[in-house]
Amino acid sequence: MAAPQRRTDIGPPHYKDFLPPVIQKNYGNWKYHEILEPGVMVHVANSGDKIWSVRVASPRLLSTDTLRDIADIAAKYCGGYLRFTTRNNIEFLVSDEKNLNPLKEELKKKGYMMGGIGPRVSNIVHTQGWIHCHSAASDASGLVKVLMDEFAEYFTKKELPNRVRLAVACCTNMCGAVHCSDIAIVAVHRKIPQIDHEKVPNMCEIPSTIAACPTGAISPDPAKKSVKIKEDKCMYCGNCFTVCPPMEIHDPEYDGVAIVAGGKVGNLRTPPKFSKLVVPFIKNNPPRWPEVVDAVKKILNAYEKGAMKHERVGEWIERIGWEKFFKVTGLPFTHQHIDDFLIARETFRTSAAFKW
Amino acid sequence: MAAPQRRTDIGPPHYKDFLPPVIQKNYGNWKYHEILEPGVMVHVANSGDKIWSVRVASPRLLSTDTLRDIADIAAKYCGGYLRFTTRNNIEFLVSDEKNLNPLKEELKKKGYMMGGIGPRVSNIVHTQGWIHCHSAASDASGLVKVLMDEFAEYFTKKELPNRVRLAVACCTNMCGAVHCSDIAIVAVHRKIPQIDHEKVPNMCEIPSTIAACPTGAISPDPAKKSVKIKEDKCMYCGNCFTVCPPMEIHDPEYDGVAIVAGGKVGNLRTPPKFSKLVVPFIKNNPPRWPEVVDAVKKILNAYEKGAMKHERVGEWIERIGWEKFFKVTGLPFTHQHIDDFLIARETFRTSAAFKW
Amino acid sequence: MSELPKTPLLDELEKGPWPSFVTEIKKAAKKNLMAKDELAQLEKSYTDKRGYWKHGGIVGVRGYGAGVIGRYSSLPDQFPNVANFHTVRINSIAGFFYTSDAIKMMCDIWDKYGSGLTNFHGSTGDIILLGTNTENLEPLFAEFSSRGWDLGGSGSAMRTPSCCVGPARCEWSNIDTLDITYSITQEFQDELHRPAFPYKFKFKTAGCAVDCIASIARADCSIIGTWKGNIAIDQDAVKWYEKNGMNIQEEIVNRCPTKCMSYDGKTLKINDEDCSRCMHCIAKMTKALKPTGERGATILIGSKAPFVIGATLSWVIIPFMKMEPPYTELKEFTRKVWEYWDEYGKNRERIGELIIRRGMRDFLEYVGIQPDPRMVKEPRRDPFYFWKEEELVPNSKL
Amino acid sequence: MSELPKTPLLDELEKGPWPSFVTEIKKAAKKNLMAKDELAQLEKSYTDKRGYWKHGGIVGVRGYGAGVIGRYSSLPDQFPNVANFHTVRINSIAGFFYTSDAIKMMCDIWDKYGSGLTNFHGSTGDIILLGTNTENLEPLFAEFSSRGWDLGGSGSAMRTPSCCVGPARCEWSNIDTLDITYSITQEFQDELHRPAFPYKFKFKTAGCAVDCIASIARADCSIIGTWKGNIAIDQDAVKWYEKNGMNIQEEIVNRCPTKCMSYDGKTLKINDEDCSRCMHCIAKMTKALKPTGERGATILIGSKAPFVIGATLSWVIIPFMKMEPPYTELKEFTRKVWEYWDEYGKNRERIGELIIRRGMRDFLEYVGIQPDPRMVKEPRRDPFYFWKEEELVPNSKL
Ligand code: SRM
Ligand code: SRM
Ligand code: SRM
Ligand code: SRM
Ligand code: SF4
Ligand code: SF4
Ligand code: SF4
Ligand code: SF4
Ligand code: SF4
Ligand code: SF4
Ligand code: SF4
Ligand code: SF4
Repeated sequence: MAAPQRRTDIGPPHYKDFLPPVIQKNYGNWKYHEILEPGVMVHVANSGDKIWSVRVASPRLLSTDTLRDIADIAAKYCGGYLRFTTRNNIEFLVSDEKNLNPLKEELKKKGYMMGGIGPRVSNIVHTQGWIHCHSAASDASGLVKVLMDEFAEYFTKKELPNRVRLAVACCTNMCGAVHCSDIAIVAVHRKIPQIDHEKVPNMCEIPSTIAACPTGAISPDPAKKSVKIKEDKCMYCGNCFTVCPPMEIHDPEYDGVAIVAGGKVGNLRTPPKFSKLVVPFIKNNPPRWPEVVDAVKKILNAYEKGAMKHERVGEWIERIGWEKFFKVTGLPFTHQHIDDFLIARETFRTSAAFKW
Repeated sequence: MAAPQRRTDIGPPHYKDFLPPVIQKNYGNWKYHEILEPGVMVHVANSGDKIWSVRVASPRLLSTDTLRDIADIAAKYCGGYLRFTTRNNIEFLVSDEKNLNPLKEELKKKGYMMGGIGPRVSNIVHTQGWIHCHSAASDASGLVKVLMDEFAEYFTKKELPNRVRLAVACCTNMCGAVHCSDIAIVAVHRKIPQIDHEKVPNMCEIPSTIAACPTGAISPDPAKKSVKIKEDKCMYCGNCFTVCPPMEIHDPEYDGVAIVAGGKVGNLRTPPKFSKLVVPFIKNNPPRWPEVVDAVKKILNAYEKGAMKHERVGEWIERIGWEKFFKVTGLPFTHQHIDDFLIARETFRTSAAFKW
Repeated sequence: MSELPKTPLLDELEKGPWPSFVTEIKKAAKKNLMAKDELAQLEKSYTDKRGYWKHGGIVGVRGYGAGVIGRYSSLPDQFPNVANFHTVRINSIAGFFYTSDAIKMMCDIWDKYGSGLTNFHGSTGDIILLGTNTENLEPLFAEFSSRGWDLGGSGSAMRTPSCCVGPARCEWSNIDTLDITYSITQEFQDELHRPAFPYKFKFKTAGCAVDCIASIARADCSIIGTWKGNIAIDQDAVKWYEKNGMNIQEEIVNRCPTKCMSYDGKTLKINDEDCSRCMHCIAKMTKALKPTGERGATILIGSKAPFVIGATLSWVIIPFMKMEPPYTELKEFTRKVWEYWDEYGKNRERIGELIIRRGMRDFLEYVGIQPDPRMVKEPRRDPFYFWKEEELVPNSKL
Repeated sequence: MSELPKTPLLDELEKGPWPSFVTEIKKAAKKNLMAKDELAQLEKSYTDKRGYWKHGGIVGVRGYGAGVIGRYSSLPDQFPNVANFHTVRINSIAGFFYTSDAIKMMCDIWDKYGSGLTNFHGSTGDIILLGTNTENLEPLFAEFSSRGWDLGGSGSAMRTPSCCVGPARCEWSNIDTLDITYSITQEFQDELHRPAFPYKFKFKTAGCAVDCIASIARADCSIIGTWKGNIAIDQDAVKWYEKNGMNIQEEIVNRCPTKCMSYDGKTLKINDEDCSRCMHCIAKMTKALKPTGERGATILIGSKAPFVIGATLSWVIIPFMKMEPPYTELKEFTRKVWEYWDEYGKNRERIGELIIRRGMRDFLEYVGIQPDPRMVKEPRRDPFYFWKEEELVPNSKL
């Protein structure tokens, strides 16, 4: 069978062809929205037209079976229109109110989980992990699964002071952009790369390997036509491995995850914030990483208990102070928490005011 | 005449020998104070005892004539007790209330200026300048004089939203610690040092000269046994001149002052803050630097008008935002205001929220 | 098709309420050998606590340098069907809107040429077709492209731009996020498909400062909608929120970062001159408050993951840019930025890192933008700065 | 004595209300040739817009390496009396208290051996005797030391410690600032007089977080008094402030940084657990509020002027240290810090710069202090940190 005629540089199809008619009509003319249920909201246009969005949890990793199933559901109740959210949830776009309840019924029956709208825990932004990436120090999908199992009620029902955005990245490349999340997991190594001096000369470009090291720990090893690492400068980031695979950094005995917290991206109230390190290391304990779930739970519970309405995790922490954060969560504060990288001094407490 | 017997390592006299009896008695047992006038306050002890402090402006640079005069006044009204403040004002310490008014009378008669207590402009912390320092890019005492002439009423009478701490440093060594003042002047150069290659080999240690350069602009010039400067990296800080005098940096045509603002050291309400650059350069225009006075006045007036009670200059600016600060003061914003040194990126506006 | 491998560890991840990725892999594995080996290798990873993938060499489709991530199992003997197992990035639809037909069409092709596994979507916003063999790449691409779909970005190229739902279904969008995304994607097809930059370059567009696409955290160029006028207040709607349990003073007025709001129990007031357009009050009282006046976008540059100098957030370069098709100003600005990067960027140096290295002045002058206090949180502290010859007119004030 | 030189420019600085330094110089110049040449050279500086001083070689008194700043006129032919014109730093009294007799005694000596010009005080806190010739240094020192006064610091030495007025005349002092200052000055006489450090080292002590000595901005070691208990409230006094025009809610409660205060028009309440001891409320309502409980100091390290890495503020190293004579803990800590600096510090590297260069962990472990969240504004952002062998017990949680 001859392949069809390939075309290049055509770009994606035009978005207009995928918008439900009610959206095409009221494009840019919405008036307000209301959250009807944790998984259902309605947007009302200036014209009075309405569109209902029914949000459903997705593991992001979808088989074609499941994709076909949701396509069928959308065909049945949504005129064939659906979308995915920026956090990988599925949204069924209902133009006709009478389809709303039947849709919900069918979703319930089929075991789809509705929720995630409003001040709740939504889906976890995450990455490839052991499923596909060479660089992973932990698995992403597994961590997402066990965390969302634990926090499912915060997706389907319970409200929190504000949205809590979770993220998981399976290495410090941080494809999951965990650096600005309310609570996030980033997988880390803790051992110096093992250099395969046989392979380095063929597989690696020495100057970019040296340039890849954030701490300048790598220098040429001219004799071996390879590189060497100054041990006490290496903090196991693995960036050398990214550009030079024979610098093997994985070590199952030492790999695991760190937890960061307090980041956000929106500009509401306070400017976007970086996440900060709260737990420097927890060993990989698959399949269900109970220690990780436990630590995240501690943070989420303390936030739920202590935050004022509309306060994001980072805003809450800034109000109570980091000393109080470590106190109320019971997480230990260690040397690893104190910055020693490029902007370290900006993080030092240059003030004599603090809490006990 | 033989010199008296010298002694070494005896340290300063014991402070107890200089404390008025009422202080000795109530040491560490003060209850409260009240500001009676801009230049007079009373401290009340738990015992009920009182001490009145009468504060008088000082140019800091004092002749022995003047010192003798204030010593005489203190002897007359204060049992011989007086002190200097950490901002170089003179404080007459009155233990007996009946001496208070006579002291004030005499001070007035002799032309001493009382004031500086409470939410006002106090004396300007400053440095040696052309009077004694080899490094000065401007004069300090002169700048202090013209500024305090302008703001005298804020010392003797008028209140402001809070204290306004002014400082002057005559070079970027910043002996005046202008880096944490409400408004401060720092003298700067704007020309690359002229190297006297004859003298460098004898007078300078090459490695420390190279290490002195914050931007790494200096490298050895082995041929001349001297150093050379990479022109486009030099930002005229003069630190090389400090360690190596034959790297002459003074240039009367190009030297002048910068103005910084928004710093503070106390922990009240908000943590201590660095001052930030508000005017990158004003030429030296002695004897009265009218452009400098004018710029400082703009800032002080805008603060007086815009700040809430108890707000320091930096707190006011942080509340209204820097874009508004430049708007209300009318000061121009230039390339020099944007950091490009070590922590530059921490100063970039990583947020989409700002004012017009 | 043969039976599924034993996966006792992964089976644990089919328990619990959240939809299970393991179940998804198993569904595919039932009819697809690649998916089956993926499942088996993953179980081994769970057992050994480590990944078994190797870095790809360059694989791709003819004429393109981007869009495929090469990947090889490091245990090809045990898992021969994933010995090579590349992901294909399909450029998604702006706003992530789809139709049932389009989804099914993709499934049909993917079942034929790949593992049957996907990600909707990858973090950048591509449709990720999760794993296929080298020989399937060309036919797969032919199938997609003949139906009007193209590959997304990878490598040192422009990456697939993405955006929030914006005007399609949000009352706050100040700009047409979908149209901007579509327009730049089409404009820069060459830059997307043929890596020629020092490193990757990402665009993300949000309709307002709520930033539902996290553009400020993970886009070399973040385009965030904003407005220049006042906030219109519907006092009756304010009352409605109060009646429905909102504490206006506490939840709205006290949380306003610029303290420019007041409420006396009757009338909500905003001192618009002091509003920084943070979106808090509007987001929490959508029926009562509406931005008015001129619309446009703030252009920010530079966010990225932590390598090499630590993570960065994008920062303001152009406080306000009008955003009307064909977005000529944005496109010209983009080309100028790339030109600068091309001129000075080192290999694997993102645009933000470059600007930090060379300084804002250098960059601003190159792209022809005046300094503005909105570019900084605060001016510099130290008095260490440069002057240009022309600024050094002797004896002149500045 | 001859007539004063013509100083038309400086004369402009005798106008205006603020006391004039020019008048002071003229007073001295009337009877002192050094002061006269100082005046004349200064007029030339005002005319030419530049200084005319040269860096000193090492000058000093026998057995000391510190206390004198060598200075030479670069126009010795024009101004022979200031051809060499060194300042002498006399160690001031803790708290800057003096008696009329002491002042007069100093004036008598200084008129005899110097210019008759002084600074009360220099920025570090020394009494500055502003200019004398090399040959006068020894007799001058003999006069002072025989009367119980000693030199202050200069060069790469400990510098004259200074402090706020503290318990001598302030109701808020949590520590005996004067006694601490006196005690460390005496303890470290050798370090003060004989430069043996990599660079200068300054101590400043403030009785509370108001920091009236600006210790946090300009001391390598800042000692700031604090307390651990609650704030006692005198509700009648609160009323008194209200009656006298204070808006308690606006001026006190709303400005509390931790939002731990409340006022219902009758009773002021503080949730002490959340108070950060910023001192605002106490300072503004001194009659009503008083710290109670344990007293001590926070020890901060590292502030300095901008060279080489930009200005720094001191940061918390020991959140709380008891402060009782003879201040053994403080002195032992200080020696340990110096030992570390001696071991690792480069020439002209301040202690703060050293700690920034080598990292807090290295320093804390050396001086034997546990990490504490009060040392940081916030924990690090990036996941780039080191582990020690002993922390890497495989398969253990942390
Ligand atoms: C559907 C989605 C956009 C899309 O193009 O897909 C979306 C849609 C809406 N967002 Fe969002 N946000 C979406 C991702 C985000 C993100 C991005 C992210 O999480 O990576 C953020 C930034 C989070 C951050 O700051 O770290 C985000 C922060 C918000 C906020 C701000 C919350 C705050 O106060 O900090 C609002 C405003 C509010 O609800 O008060 C908001 C409000 C909304 C509104 C109400 C806007 C509207 O009028 O339509 C939309 C429905 C609300 C909802 O989900 O509760 N949306 N929203 C995204 C849904 C993701 C999901 O599946 O959960
Ligand atoms: C005398 C002096 C201490 C000394 O040992 O010499 C002193 C004495 C007092 N200070 Fe101070 N401060 C003195 C320098 C400082 C400094 C240091 C400096 O300026 O370099 C500061 C830090 C400034 C900063 O934050 O940048 C300082 C910030 C304060 C404040 C905090 C103001 C604020 O709200 O930010 C107070 C509290 C208040 O008055 O509300 C205060 C309060 C006081 C009180 C009321 C304390 C007391 O109960 O006795 C004292 C008299 C007040 C006055 O002058 O209004 N004092 N005060 C210093 C007088 C300097 C002068 O001549 O003007
Ligand atoms: C697939 C995806 C993760 C996911 O599961 O969603 C991904 C996967 C990879 N990323 Fe990423 N990145 C993905 C989004 C991101 C993001 C988020 C974003 O784009 O919004 C980031 C952070 C933002 C940024 O750009 O900095 C990100 C930061 C990185 C980095 C660090 C770049 C840096 O400048 O520090 C690397 C390392 C590199 O480029 O060599 C990287 C490299 C990689 C590589 C290509 C690993 C490698 O060196 O070969 C991963 C391939 C995995 C695989 O086997 O398929 N990936 N990567 C995301 C792309 C899907 C898509 O196209 O939609
Ligand atoms: C006299 C005094 C200024 C004044 O008029 O008050 C002063 C004067 C000088 N300082 Fe200073 N510094 C004085 C307090 C300060 C302070 C403030 C303080 O101590 O509280 C600072 C800022 C805080 C700090 O220590 O960083 C200060 C930071 C410097 C620096 C920069 C040090 C650095 O690490 O960046 C230098 C440069 C150097 O050490 O080579 C310096 C160097 C100098 C020299 C010795 C210039 C030199 O290189 O020869 C000046 C001698 C002037 C002269 O001719 O007498 N001076 N110097 C102050 C000392 C008087 C006293 O002992 O009481
Ligand atoms: S975060 Fe690291 S391991 Fe995970 S997908 Fe990205 S590059 Fe791969
Ligand atoms: S792991 Fe990171 S720190 Fe260590 S050598 Fe490699 S790049 Fe450098
Ligand atoms: S600031 Fe500079 S010029 Fe002024 S006294 Fe200090 S070192 Fe000398
Ligand atoms: S003036 Fe400053 S920047 Fe220029 S060469 Fe000297 S030390 Fe370096
Ligand atoms: S970023 Fe703004 S415009 Fe876009 S979806 Fe979110 S709230 Fe709406
Ligand atoms: S948008 Fe933000 S700054 Fe503006 S009024 Fe609303 S809350 Fe205040
Ligand atoms: S620092 Fe505190 S104790 Fe010392 S004088 Fe100032 S207010 Fe009083
Ligand atoms: S000392 Fe500061 S933090 Fe504590 S109650 Fe008073 S104002 Fe609030």
